[in-house]
Amino acid sequence: MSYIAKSTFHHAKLPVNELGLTERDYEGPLSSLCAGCGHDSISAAIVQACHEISIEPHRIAKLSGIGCSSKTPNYYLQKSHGFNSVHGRMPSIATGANAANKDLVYIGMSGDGDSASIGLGQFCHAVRRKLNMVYIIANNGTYGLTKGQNSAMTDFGSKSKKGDENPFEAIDVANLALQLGATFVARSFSGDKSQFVPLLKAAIAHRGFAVIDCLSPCVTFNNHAGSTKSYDFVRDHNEALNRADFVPMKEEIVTQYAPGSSKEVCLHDGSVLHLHKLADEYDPSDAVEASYYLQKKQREGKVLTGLIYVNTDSPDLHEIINTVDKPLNQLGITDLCPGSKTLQNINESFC
Amino acid sequence: MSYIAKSTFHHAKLPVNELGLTERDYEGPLSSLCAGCGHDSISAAIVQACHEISIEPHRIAKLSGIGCSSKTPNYYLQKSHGFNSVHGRMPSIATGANAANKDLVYIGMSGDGDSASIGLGQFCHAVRRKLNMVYIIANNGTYGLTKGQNSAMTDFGSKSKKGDENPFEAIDVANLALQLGATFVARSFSGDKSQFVPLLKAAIAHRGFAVIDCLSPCVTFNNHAGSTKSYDFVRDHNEALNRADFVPMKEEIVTQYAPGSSKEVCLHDGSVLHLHKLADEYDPSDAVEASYYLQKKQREGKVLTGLIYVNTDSPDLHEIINTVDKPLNQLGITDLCPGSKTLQNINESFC
Amino acid sequence: MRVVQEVNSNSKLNEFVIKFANVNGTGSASANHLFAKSIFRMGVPVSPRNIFPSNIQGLPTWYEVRVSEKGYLGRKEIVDIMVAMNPQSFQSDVDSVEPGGYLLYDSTMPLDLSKYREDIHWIGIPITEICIREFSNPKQRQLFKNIVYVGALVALLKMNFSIVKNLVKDQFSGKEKLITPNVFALELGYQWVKENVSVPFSIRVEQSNKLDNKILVDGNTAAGLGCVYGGATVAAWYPITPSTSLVESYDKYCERLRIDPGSGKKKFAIVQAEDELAALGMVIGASWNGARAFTATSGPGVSLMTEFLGLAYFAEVPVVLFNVQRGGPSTGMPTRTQQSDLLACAYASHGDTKHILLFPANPTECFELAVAAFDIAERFQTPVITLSDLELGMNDWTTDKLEWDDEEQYDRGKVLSKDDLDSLDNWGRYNDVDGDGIGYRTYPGVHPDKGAFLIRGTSHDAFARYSERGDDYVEGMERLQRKFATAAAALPVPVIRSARQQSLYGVIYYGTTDPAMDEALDLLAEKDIELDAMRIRAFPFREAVFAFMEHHTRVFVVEQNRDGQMRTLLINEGDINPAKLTSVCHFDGTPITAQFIADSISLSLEELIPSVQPSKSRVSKKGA
Amino acid sequence: MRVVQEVNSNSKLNEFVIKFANVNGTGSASANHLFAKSIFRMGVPVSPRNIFPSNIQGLPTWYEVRVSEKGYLGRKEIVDIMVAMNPQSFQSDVDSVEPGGYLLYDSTMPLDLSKYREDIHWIGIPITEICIREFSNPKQRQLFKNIVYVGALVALLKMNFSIVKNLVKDQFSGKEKLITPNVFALELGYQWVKENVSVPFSIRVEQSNKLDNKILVDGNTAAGLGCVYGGATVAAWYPITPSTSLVESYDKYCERLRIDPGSGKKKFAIVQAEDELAALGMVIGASWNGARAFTATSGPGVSLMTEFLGLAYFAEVPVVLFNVQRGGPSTGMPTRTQQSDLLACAYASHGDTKHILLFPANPTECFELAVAAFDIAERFQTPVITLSDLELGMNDWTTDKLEWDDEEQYDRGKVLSKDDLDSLDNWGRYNDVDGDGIGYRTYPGVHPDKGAFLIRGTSHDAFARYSERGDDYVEGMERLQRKFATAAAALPVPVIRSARQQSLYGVIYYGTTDPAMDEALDLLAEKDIELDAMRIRAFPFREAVFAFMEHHTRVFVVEQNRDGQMRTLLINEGDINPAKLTSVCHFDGTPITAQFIADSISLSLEELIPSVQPSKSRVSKKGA
Ligand SMILES: Cc1ncc(C[n+]2csc(CCOP(=O)(O)OP(=O)(O)O)c2C)c(N)n1
Ligand SMILES: Cc1ncc(C[n+]2csc(CCOP(=O)(O)OP(=O)(O)O)c2C)c(N)n1
Ligand code: SF4
Ligand code: SF4
Ligand SMILES: [Mg+2]
Ligand SMILES: [Mg+2]
Repeated sequence: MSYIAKSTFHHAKLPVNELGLTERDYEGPLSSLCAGCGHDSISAAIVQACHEISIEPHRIAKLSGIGCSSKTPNYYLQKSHGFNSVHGRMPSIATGANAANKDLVYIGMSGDGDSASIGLGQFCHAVRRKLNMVYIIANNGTYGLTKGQNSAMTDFGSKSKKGDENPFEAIDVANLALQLGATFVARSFSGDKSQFVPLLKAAIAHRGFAVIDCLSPCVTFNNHAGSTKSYDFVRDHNEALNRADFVPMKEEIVTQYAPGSSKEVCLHDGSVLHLHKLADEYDPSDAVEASYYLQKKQREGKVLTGLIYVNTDSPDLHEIINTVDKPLNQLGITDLCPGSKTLQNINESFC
Repeated sequence: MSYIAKSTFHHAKLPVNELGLTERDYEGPLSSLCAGCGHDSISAAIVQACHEISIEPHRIAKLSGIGCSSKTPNYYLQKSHGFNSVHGRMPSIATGANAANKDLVYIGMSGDGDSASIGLGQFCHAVRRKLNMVYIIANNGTYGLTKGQNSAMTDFGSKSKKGDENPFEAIDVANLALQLGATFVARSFSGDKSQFVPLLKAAIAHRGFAVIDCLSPCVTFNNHAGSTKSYDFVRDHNEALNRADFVPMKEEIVTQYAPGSSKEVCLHDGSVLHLHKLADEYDPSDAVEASYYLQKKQREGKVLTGLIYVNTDSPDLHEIINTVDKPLNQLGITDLCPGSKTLQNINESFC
Repeated sequence: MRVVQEVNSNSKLNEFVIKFANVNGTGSASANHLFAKSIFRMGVPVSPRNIFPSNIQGLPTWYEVRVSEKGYLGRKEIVDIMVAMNPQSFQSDVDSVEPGGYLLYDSTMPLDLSKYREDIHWIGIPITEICIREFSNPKQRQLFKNIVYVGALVALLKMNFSIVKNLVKDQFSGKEKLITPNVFALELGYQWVKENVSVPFSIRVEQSNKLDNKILVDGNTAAGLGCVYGGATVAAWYPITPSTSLVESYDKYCERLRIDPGSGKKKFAIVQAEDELAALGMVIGASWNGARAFTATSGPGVSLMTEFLGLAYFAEVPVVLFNVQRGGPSTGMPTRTQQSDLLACAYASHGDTKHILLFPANPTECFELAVAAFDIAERFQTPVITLSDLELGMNDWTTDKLEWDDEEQYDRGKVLSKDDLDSLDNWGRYNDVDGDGIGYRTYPGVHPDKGAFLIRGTSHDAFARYSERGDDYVEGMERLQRKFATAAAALPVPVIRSARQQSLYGVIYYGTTDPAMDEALDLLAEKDIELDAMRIRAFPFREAVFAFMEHHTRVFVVEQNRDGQMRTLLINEGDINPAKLTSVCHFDGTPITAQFIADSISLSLEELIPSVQPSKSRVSKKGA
Repeated sequence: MRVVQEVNSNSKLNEFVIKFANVNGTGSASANHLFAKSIFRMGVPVSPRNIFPSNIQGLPTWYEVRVSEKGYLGRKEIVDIMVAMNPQSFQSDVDSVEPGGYLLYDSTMPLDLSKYREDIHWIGIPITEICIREFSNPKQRQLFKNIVYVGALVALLKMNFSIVKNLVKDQFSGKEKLITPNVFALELGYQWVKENVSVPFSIRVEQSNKLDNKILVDGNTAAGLGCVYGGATVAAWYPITPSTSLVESYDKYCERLRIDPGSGKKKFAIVQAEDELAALGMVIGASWNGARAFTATSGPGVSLMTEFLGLAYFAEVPVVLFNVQRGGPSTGMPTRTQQSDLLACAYASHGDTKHILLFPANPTECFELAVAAFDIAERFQTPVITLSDLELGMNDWTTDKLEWDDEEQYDRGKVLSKDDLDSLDNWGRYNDVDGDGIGYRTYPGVHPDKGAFLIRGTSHDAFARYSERGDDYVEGMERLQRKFATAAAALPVPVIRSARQQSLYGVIYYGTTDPAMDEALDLLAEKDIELDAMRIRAFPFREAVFAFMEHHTRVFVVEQNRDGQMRTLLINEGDINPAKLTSVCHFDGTPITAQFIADSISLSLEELIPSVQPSKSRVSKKGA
């Protein structure tokens, strides 16, 4: 976080979108995340994507659970209502919200712990219900807010604070979502705006459950991989005192690479991420093939990024349960209450 | 259920196993499930399998959640301790139990609602931890005990009590378990003892998480598919009164078919199950290929049965967390308590 | 075959208890219901109770019908007539009949009556034999056994046969082909009695006129209907006995009354959640977003909802939750009744939390309080938990007709519209501008520039901004107390029944203790024990409740749990001296009886009047 | 640059409060801890408190150190010395210093002192400048700022420098290359003061000898160690502030003390569960299977555990649960302290449930009660919830050394061995053969033919068989009450501090109110208000607790929550007249202070003595 308050002054030259709004209209108050945290890049990408597609900010509802990632709705779209709920249970809040008003755009923000550990059940069931929402997992492979425990998405073999290697395999939520009927499945990297922003825009436009597993490095607690770098003063200090109370400022990690190519991204702690961007020719229309391809790449140690699967023909929850076109929260007593006459008939049926 | 009490008299001619025990030694008190319920066939198969592999009954621990299926531990292995826990949370009970004593054999019994609806999170995480247990899902595609609501494993399009078609797709727990690292994944049919019993025996022998998705027809509430039969008096009666209080006795559904072949099984309500038994040549050693094959068959409308995947090299939870060989519940105060001297040293470190 | 012994002389006209002992899954419940409803149609007050196992087929199940011209509809423990159709429970069913009572049984297989008690009347009817002779379909042979004994009872009790036959026609309308065999089966039983039973039967049902404004309905059906009338559009739930039928009722009536005629689409959304946590999460999400939403569950579900209830309390989101209580703790007795979730609901969740509770006592109140729950939840922006129980939710009650005033408008509470927001300058979601502890809400999407905020379970200031400052926190928590006090004064008033003469003694009760209490007060009055009675309908309590305790030297608190949970709420919230409040607790899973209450209170008064002593030690408890 | 104004004359020797205002994540916590521990090593009682945001980097954080030769270690709200290192909070930090107090700040950037208050001493030290000059690594430049001000304080307070330097060496032993730069940084601050500050500093720390049998440790570390000594082999948990470090402590000491030397394998299993429901499920599974198992969590976790707690109560499985409380409700104030989960824990779960609670008041008790919790849970076959809080769990306390008696044996409760079973004929799991409400358990696998049963949350008879019979149920529920009564008499006794002369007034308190209460009683005694004090350590309450209330005309119940939850438990479980019990509630998330208690009690006594009135209306509340 930076100590300098953001200027609220609208610079005349800031580009405006179709609605005449600048990016400022999509921003939020200052972030209180660590300097360089990948989650802040996600916030920025959301601001950019929403601005670019010219959606009215108040037509968006932001939802989250608990975690560093789940704090971010506070840092973007301040004209949108938001719900920072409880740990791992955002999907149910989103389901109810969406049931009440099908006309808003729902953007859920979660963490790997929030979604894949405590929230796995709710996540899977929201996917299965084909809830019309964008579900972003800000995946740093750790519990940021509680200081660095492994989550169910922490990579096998990655080192914990204590120095142990994670002996459990990571859940691949993208593949899971594919199995469970998500109709838009993508993976990206928070530092790769050129890929992430277009995916976000597509996800918002998509009707159905759109999940984006967004790799988003925790610069403070992530992985603690056996560093390839030599002496790390900070780690030594924190380890010696058995408390990680020194968190130096870090730079955001950015990367860019071409579709079809692979790229190694080195994280602050020295660990390396092998990204592989789906080629333009890749056909994301077959869920079974997509899942197969994903798993094969994973065996090679590569993390596929890009739009893995999309299906635009599938109905969403409202179509499935066949609700009226008007949002339910706009129905009044005349729509809803059958009145005294009908009640008299019902009384008859109880006689 | 039958009203005639089981004879406890050991017939001299009952075959004995290596331990000199007859099947009677593996049975339990009378079942109170509906006559013809598939779950009773599962109980019988467990009795047979445990008898045949000559395991001492008291070395087994039976665990379950809540549901008709979860009641069954009461109806087999009465010399084994059992834990009939709460709805959907048996996997965590099993994890703790196993952590405490690695030397018992843990057989978990659950339902499709218990595992795939309320219990999905716990199920997935137990799989991921490679808990050494046999996990049977008595899959009737409905909530039997609460009278016929859809579960997350109810087939798409199957009819509910009310007559609506289920608009949601079923979760395939076998495929899910594959994704999450189960090391033994099988599917079978409660009425096909010739397949199910050997699978059970193999699952018990397996070290690691062995899941068997066992199709087990609910003769009372299952599916209510648009019956191909003509007039069904019972259904008419129950529907007219809007309460299903008439449950006529039914026969257990049994089937047998050769590996590599397909078979259609007609259920009591007229719905049809398309089973396909894995051929003997099928190679269950590659998880990615297995998952791919499973999904492709599913697209064809076929339910694969047999041993879908097995991996005998993977460590189980105890190996992963590296506990001592002796079960933890057998360690005494001298093993566990570091004593006053050590405490004095520790006190020093706080000075 | 027929075995009738010496006849009991004092005839019981419209005043008796009949109990059916059956096997679960044999279709008896619908036959027994047919019997009960026929009596209702004859204008005689009736209260049927289905006592069923947590099982689908094959275990013992009972159906008790209390018939009471006087209108005493609480459970009564004696049995005047037993229809003993279940070999498994036969002996104990025989044992439970009152001396001089009647026992009907299937005499197809000969029974050696010399082995059984002689002080009751035995009526053997060859039911199986009749069915085998008359029906060929084996399922019909099985099912119509129940209808045959109903026919027999119609004859024995001299009921109006055409009323019974018409009821069959009504019930099977739409499935006409079922009518003929059912009526035929009724006739078989009826005729058999007419032809074979000549001995007089001292119990009779006669047409009456006690039910002018009454209906026969169960509490869950009425509550589900209340949700329709109350304007609920989102229902999220997870099946659990005994609450399931509440949502099923909502579903059924919505399907009938809430389909858009043009499109055929639904003006409601029902989501069967994956569990109770998710169900409540959905309700919170929907309520936050401006829909009226509810869920229904029972004890285990409430326990699972605990975390979310705290969120709704602290973030101030309306929640309507129906807890149809069953026997606890844990999975407990899933098909038995209790009032044992008061503490779990009143103080649900960690931290300092308190929730509004409503206590309906009959199906009519289930309807009314369901409607009210939405108004209350939205007005006070907080969870409202309606505590019904299995006895009320799943049994048919003779109860007042449901009423609706077409002038009624929903009270959506303090919600700001776009225009409101335009005219406001310094709106803060949790600002207590009116001093009643209630802030003004906004719905998502209401205004392009104003009124948006991030709702949260973390501590916040009056402007909904995250705050770790102690003073912001204390301000909010004290405002919540204020809001609770505001609510107390606005909740349903208690119902008072005063003694005929002034009394030092009072009795407080709630929910399904109601019918038993009416009778108990009369029983006590017969012994010249006069008590003022107050039925509580809501928590937090109104001043009237405290005044009632103030005005009596001793107050009995009658409830259906072990620990006297209402008494705990009374002393804790009202700072009442516990010495004044004597618990009368019945908690074995069966509905409380008038006799139990009357005995407990009179015993206690006998013992205590000389020296009034504190008595947390319960005056009596009960195992049936 | 140095700005020191008029010197305050009354020197404060070993008796003051110093507060550090820092930015989260800058490494200040370890530097501040170094300072506090140095004072401890000088033999002076000290109580440091870390006041941190729910955030990792960049937000304001404070560290308060109370130094008290007299041993008053509760929080005191005044600040004698402020080390103001955070520009964000600078103004309010300046404001909070006592008149005549000291303010240290970084004078690298010139500060216009004319804009600030003149009644305190300003000591500017060019900390950033020094670090930039002396270090080249930018991280070191940042981190050593903290060490520099510690060095400066050592000089100002005339502390024993070699003790501080040795402490650095101890702390970095194993990372020797860190020692030199740290000591160097200390010297930089020390020397700067020596060279630049000539004005006398009225506050001093002098070597003392008050800490003979004392250690400086936090409650979570001690509790985790208690689990090791208590023989826990299975820990299942889910991370949550402020309980995380309890399991980390268990882990750390197990890794050190519980590795099998031959194989290198572990004599313990720690499972990080997917959530708190699963964590408690694992504990239940492990306990059922004969291991000592525990979990640790905070409020939100307890709420999620509610269903499973009911199962453990009803099926009678031992559970050891540590609830390190934080500010509720909901996510609330995750990094603040409160005692507000008493009701949520005592009556957790639906149905009639009650749980045993323990209330440690210092780290030594955290250790002792952790050990005891396993014995109690196994003896009474039920959940035992230890209620600590953030103040105790995460802060270092000056506390008695931990002690262990090597003769100690674990009390595993009533468990039948194979031989026991062989000699028994009619064993029933829930048979109350001893009349104390406690049945005999068996572990799975114990015997080939006997002792097996199906444990369940459904109702059961004395032989653990499923039963829906009311009498079986009532028998079991009454036995559970009996068991609870047996437990009450066996739990840790309350700690009594009697007034110097007989008093009509009493005060009841528990947990981390302890140090503030000691001081408060002295403050009141100075005003000639004498109270008998009782610190409660367990629920259900022992007779002594009720006797204490009996013997006083008015009893204050001091606690750190809004609703007076302990008071509720006292009146409910003891049938105490609420009029007697006055709540003194502090609940803004900061630890309660002696001044607050003393003021509240004396105010209340002044008001109330003339006419003793019931007073649920709290005497005072507090927003900091
Ligand atoms: C019920 C509950 N349990 C535990 C916590 C503590 N907690 C807060 S955030 C968090 C993990 C967050 O991890 P993740 O979702 O990956 O978010 P990140 O901070 O890494 O972005 C935990 C365990 C909580 N708030 N609530
Ligand atoms: C927390 C909780 N919620 C709901 C229930 C009610 N309930 C009991 S069994 C069951 C569903 C069982 O379905 P399944 O697991 O498929 O078992 P089956 O009866 O079909 O074998 C439900 C919802 C419960 N016991 N506990
Ligand atoms: S701890 Fe990690 S995830 Fe949290 S704000 Fe800091 S860098 Fe981001
Ligand atoms: S209801 Fe269905 S699942 Fe349950 S016992 Fe009957 S047949 Fe089996
Ligand atoms: Mg994370
Ligand atoms: Mg099922």
